[in-house]
Amino acid sequence: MYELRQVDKTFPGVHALKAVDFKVNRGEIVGLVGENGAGKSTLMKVIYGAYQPDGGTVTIDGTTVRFQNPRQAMDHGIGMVFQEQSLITNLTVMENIFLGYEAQFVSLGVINWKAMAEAAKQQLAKVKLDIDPATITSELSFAQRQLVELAKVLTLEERVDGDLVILLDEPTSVLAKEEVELLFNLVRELTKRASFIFVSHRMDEVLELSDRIYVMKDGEVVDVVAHDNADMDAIQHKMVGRDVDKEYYREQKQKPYGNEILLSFKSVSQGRRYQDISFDLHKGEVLCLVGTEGSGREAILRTVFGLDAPTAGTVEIKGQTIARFNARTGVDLGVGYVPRERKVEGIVAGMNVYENMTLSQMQNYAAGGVLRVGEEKSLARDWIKRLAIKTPNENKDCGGLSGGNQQKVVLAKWRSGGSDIILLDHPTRGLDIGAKEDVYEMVREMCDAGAGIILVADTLEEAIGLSHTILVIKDGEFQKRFDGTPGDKASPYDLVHHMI
Amino acid sequence: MKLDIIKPYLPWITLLVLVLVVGIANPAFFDPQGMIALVADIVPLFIMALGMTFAIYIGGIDLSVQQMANLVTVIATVYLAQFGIGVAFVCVLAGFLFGAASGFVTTRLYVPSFVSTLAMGFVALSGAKYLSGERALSMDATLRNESFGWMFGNTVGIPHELIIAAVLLVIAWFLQTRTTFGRSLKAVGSGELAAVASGLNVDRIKILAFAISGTFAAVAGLMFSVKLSGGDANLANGFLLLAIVAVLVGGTPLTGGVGGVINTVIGTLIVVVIRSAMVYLEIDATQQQMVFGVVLIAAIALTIDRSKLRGVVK
Amino acid sequence: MVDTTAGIAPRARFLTRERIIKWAPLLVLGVLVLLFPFFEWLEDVRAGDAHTYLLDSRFFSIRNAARIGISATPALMVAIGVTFIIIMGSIDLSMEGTVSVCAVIFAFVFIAWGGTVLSWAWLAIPIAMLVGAAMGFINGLVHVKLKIPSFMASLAMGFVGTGLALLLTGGDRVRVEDPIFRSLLTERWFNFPVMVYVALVFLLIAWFIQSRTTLGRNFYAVGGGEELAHASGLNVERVRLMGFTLAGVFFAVGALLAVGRIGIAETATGNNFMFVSITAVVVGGTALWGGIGGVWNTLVGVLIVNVINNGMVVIGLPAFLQDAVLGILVIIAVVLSTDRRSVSFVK
Amino acid sequence: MSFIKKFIEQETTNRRDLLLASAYGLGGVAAAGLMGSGMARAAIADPTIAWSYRNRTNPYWNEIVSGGEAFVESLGKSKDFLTHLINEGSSEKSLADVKALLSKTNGDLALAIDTNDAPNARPVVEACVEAGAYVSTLWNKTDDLHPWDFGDNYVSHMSWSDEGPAEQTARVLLEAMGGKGGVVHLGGIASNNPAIERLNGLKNALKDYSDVELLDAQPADWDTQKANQIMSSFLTRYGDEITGVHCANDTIAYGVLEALRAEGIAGMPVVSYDGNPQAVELVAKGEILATVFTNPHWGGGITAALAYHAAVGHFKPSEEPEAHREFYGPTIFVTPDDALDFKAKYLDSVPTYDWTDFWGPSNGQIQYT
Repeated sequence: MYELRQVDKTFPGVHALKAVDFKVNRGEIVGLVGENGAGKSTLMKVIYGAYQPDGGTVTIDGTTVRFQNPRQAMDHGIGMVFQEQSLITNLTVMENIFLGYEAQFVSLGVINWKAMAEAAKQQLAKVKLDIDPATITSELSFAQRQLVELAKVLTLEERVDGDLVILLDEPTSVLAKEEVELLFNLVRELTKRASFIFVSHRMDEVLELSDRIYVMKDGEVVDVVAHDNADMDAIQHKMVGRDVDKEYYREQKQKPYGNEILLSFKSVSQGRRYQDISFDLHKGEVLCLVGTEGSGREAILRTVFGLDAPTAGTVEIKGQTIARFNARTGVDLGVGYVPRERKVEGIVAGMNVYENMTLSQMQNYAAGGVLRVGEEKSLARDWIKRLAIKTPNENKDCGGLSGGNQQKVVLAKWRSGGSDIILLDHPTRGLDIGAKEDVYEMVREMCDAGAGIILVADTLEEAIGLSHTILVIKDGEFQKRFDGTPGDKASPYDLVHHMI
Repeated sequence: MKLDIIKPYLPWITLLVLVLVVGIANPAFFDPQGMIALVADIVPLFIMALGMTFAIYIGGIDLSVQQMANLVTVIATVYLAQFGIGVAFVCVLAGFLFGAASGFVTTRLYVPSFVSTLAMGFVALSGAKYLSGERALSMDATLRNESFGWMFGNTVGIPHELIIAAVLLVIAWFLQTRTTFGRSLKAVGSGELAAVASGLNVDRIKILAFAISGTFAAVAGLMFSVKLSGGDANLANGFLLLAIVAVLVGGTPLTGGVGGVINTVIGTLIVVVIRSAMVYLEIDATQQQMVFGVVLIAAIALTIDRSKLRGVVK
Repeated sequence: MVDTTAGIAPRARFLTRERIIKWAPLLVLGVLVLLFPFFEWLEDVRAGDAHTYLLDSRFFSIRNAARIGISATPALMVAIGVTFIIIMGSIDLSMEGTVSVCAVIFAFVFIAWGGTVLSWAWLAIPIAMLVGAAMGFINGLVHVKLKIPSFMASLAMGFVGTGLALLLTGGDRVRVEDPIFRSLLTERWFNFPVMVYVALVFLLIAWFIQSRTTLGRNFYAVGGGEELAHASGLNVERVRLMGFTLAGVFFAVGALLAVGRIGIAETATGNNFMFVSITAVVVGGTALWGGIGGVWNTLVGVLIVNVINNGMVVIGLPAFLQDAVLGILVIIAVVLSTDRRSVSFVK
Repeated sequence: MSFIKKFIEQETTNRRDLLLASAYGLGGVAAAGLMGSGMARAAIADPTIAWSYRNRTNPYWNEIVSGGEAFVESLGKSKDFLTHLINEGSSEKSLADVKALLSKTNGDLALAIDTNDAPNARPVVEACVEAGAYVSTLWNKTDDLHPWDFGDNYVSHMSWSDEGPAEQTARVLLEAMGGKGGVVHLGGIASNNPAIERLNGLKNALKDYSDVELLDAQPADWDTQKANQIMSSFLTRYGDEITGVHCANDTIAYGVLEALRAEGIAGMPVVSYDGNPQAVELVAKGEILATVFTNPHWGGGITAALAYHAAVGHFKPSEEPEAHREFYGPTIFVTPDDALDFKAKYLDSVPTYDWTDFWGPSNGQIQYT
């Protein structure tokens, strides 16, 4: 029904899509996987009309089409459900749903809000979401927003006569497990009306949902696997070009941690975000905070880094009680923060590699405020080598690096500055398998070097695999502590039980 | 690809083209003495633009510079007799403190710099009016020459104004490119959140950027006051928009993190060339402002590097 | 301030933090309106005169309200125009030029075609609005098509506008004496001159555009997330162009009222509108980064600025202090109406 | 003595010597040696004639310009021959434009200028003297700056003593008020000299009218719209106490009249200054009781004429008495009685002036207090 033949797309310096053949049948759910930079997002943009291909043809039911912009694609029944935060938060839910298509509710230039609310209710019913369509979007939870996003795309049902193709780009990244199930059930139901293209880094979900899976690597489709023949290892092998071994989380490298306490939380509370949290972080320990979104895990990280002062309790870093909470104090005491929003908080796009690496420790490379750029550069060259950062040189703009390499720059920033309390907030989010492995490797190395790590992991498996200690937090309150040694660790089931 | 190579030089090319156009139309423009004099005259404006660059470089703007300069012309004139050359210190300190206050209002009270600096400018204006008794004041010629006569001499044909400008430029350039402070400014301008997450004291950096802007505005006001040998609450009027234009035409966009003081040099030169072109090309008096606007649009269209504006053009 | 979503039932809790911040500009206005009479009271009591607070206030009177209304209306129109632009997250600094051009062309056409509203000269009014629209459209084209940030594009277009007005008049002023046109100022209904009602009508039109038309809502969409709006199939360039055009029309209305107020059209008609209107918009609680606020905010903002200006003279504040007091009050008003929790940083 | 101080002193002396040298016409040699271009000379064959003024949005400056153009035409040239420099209220631009023009013309320049702000006069004059051009100034200069200190090149300065005429209009106003009640004054930009003098004029007149109170005086910055707003605020503050309005110029008066009209107040005595055509019409109608005509057309023409004739060597300024170097311009008092006559004589058909009668209509040497 929807087909791409020999589609090519080139950007200055990059051949992003190389003669890609891609096909979606009626009512089918097609998975699309590949490492970062494999060409998935370019392919998606071609499909929903944001990019125009340089070569090849796009056909719908045998007719050749060419979209100049997303709107033309929508008119042909192709819609896109974006990753989180792609709704406009200052608009109401119904305005978001019908953005760009308000005309149907307009008579004599006037918008009929009642009619729009009515229609929006119907759309929300499709995704089983019972909220007031006049709610301002910023008041919704992430999961609700994801559903609104889907409801918005489903307006194509009414608008377009023919078949629908709906792209789902990482739709589960912000969802809790049960929300994911809900979404999947919905998608399966909707295949009566639409075909789906499902893009995700979570291989298990792709395997679970998809009828067929396209595997991309280096701008090419390297394999198409049917659901029944799908095998995770085989697909990952195709994607990465090698096996992902059983030592994924480097458990064999996990060593017992020492006795020396780096950080100590004593009955710390911070407003309504979390209450009465106590723990010790030792040298060489990986301590993982587990909980749902908004359970307070990130807030604890922010307190450790000094961004938010606690309202009660004491925080000690290396035996020193913290009186003044600001990022500078934290950094000076050896705390390093690897934020989740890598592109916004992790690196400074527009600054080059060495400038980013020394950003937190410029005083070490300056005399009287004057920078010693030569030393900075040699430091950067050293760490580029140590972490195998893929960049032509240390003068390259960090914004132009791939996600994995950006993450390495962030880690190098803290490690090279001698930070030994490293806060990792979703350090592997959005990274491909190869880059994830590199991060895991670094976690182990840092532990060996005597650093302590507080981790908020992307998945439960990751949390379990990496950590010595797991603290489960729910609604800002401590629930349960798990200690694990390699071979004897908690199961995801154990954790979920306490999380929800 | 080829365009990418010349992109960084577009402001220079624009300047060159403008100079050639004016010069070919009227070769008298190429007289080196005339050119030096032309450039020397714009020095106070340049210094103000230089300071403004810091505010724009972090993604803000400083609309108080003109009133700051007004205030300083009054301070310099009123206190010259009392402090002699020491009045320079008073002026610079006033500029620094006022700028810091603008920065404080912006960062700590969350008032956008467009409004906070405008409002602080009004405060400075009131100060100037109060201090001057709403009169135009003039400096005692002898005192002026004793304390500040050196500002406007000549050494081997080079006006001292240019030397002062060059020194300040080198200082600003050094601050921007070679110091931890300059690096911090760049980080704040390009990615404020990342700067916070790297443990930088972003508020202090921003306050300092506005303080520098105020300081340079004060220096500009002082020079202008000495040049005109007097001061009043309106003396520096007309500086503000030109200073903004100079910074932006040079290729430092309002989004921050891109460009810098060297761009401001080019921008100021572009402005001075366009302006003197009115005289050299004998543009009719009633058409001058319109021509200025149109040429400005063309110059900006040429000089801004859109790939560095990151994201949408607002 | 304004119910941007039109027709939605208020939520259960009344005094939420957000709500207080939302209404802060009105609160500031209220405080100012009560503050200036206090100074009058103080002055009289000190002089030993009898003075009942508010009742004996000259500031707090219908006649003064009409005066504030007269001084506020042209600025209100200009500020409403720029409000749309600021909601989109852009800025428009071309108003001084556009106002001058519209005023001058209006006066020329008006006088050439009869000089009274009762002749074909009335066509000068729609023509002036068309000129405003055209100026705004060109401004938008320069911004959108040449991809020049609106700050720069509109600043330069402002120079062009003022220059054009100068070219047209050669520096002369044109008097518009028609008593019917001037009845904007001279005719009063319920104590207020007609121009105040005209402004009110345009305010309602602006509110209608903002809350009931696709274009108005699209301004909020662009301001809330331009890239997302584009990906949703919105023609963002078109919305921007329309926005600048619409702003131009409101600048033209401002120009007409400014001419109606003093009966003179000249290059200087547009002077001082830039900083006053943008300050008013921000003081009213519309955020410079876009997406928040609206025309009612702007009404309150314009009133705040005009009340301050009027009040300072009425209580006899020394002239040299007036600028500083205005500046400080503006800062206070903006501080009060900013939700510090919702903004991570401000530049 | 420190090195720096010595250096500074040397430089200042050099600079003074240079100025002095060129001022006495000797500088040509010295300056040529230093600057590499031919400077001050006894006469310039065909100088560029330029007028530098604030803006074209004010009728006053348009009148000035028309005078300048009339003078140029009297030389048998097209009026386009006059070069215009507009400073837009910026002293910085004023000075920069003059220097650009000096450089362009290589000093072959006869410049008439209002320097926008008094302090700006000195650098402008110094630049002209240095380049050998001839300059005549109007209105703004500081009291310590005198043409005779610069030899021939600083030809003349013309100004108006506004205190007397302003006092005269004030007396008309106070009489119309019946010698009692309250008066408000709306002034120009506070630091401008004319603004100060015109307010002083009012204050002088008030000394003889003890029953009249000066209720308030606020600067309206020569701006119609600002005057309009201030006047309506005055009406709120003082209400019926205001029985007369003294305006610093005509543009302010327009704003005041409209503010009064908005309130339906008719017959309030108002006086103004400058004698613009529109104001004169209002005087004829009795809406303004008096204004003072400073004949900007003549002022604009004669200032350019002085600079030009000195430049071409028709007269040698340094041989003229001081009263011919610094003098007051003419003032003509306009009241409703003579407004129509005045209008016919000066405005409806602009008189043809003899542009070589430099000092005929002038009003005596400028006095400093």
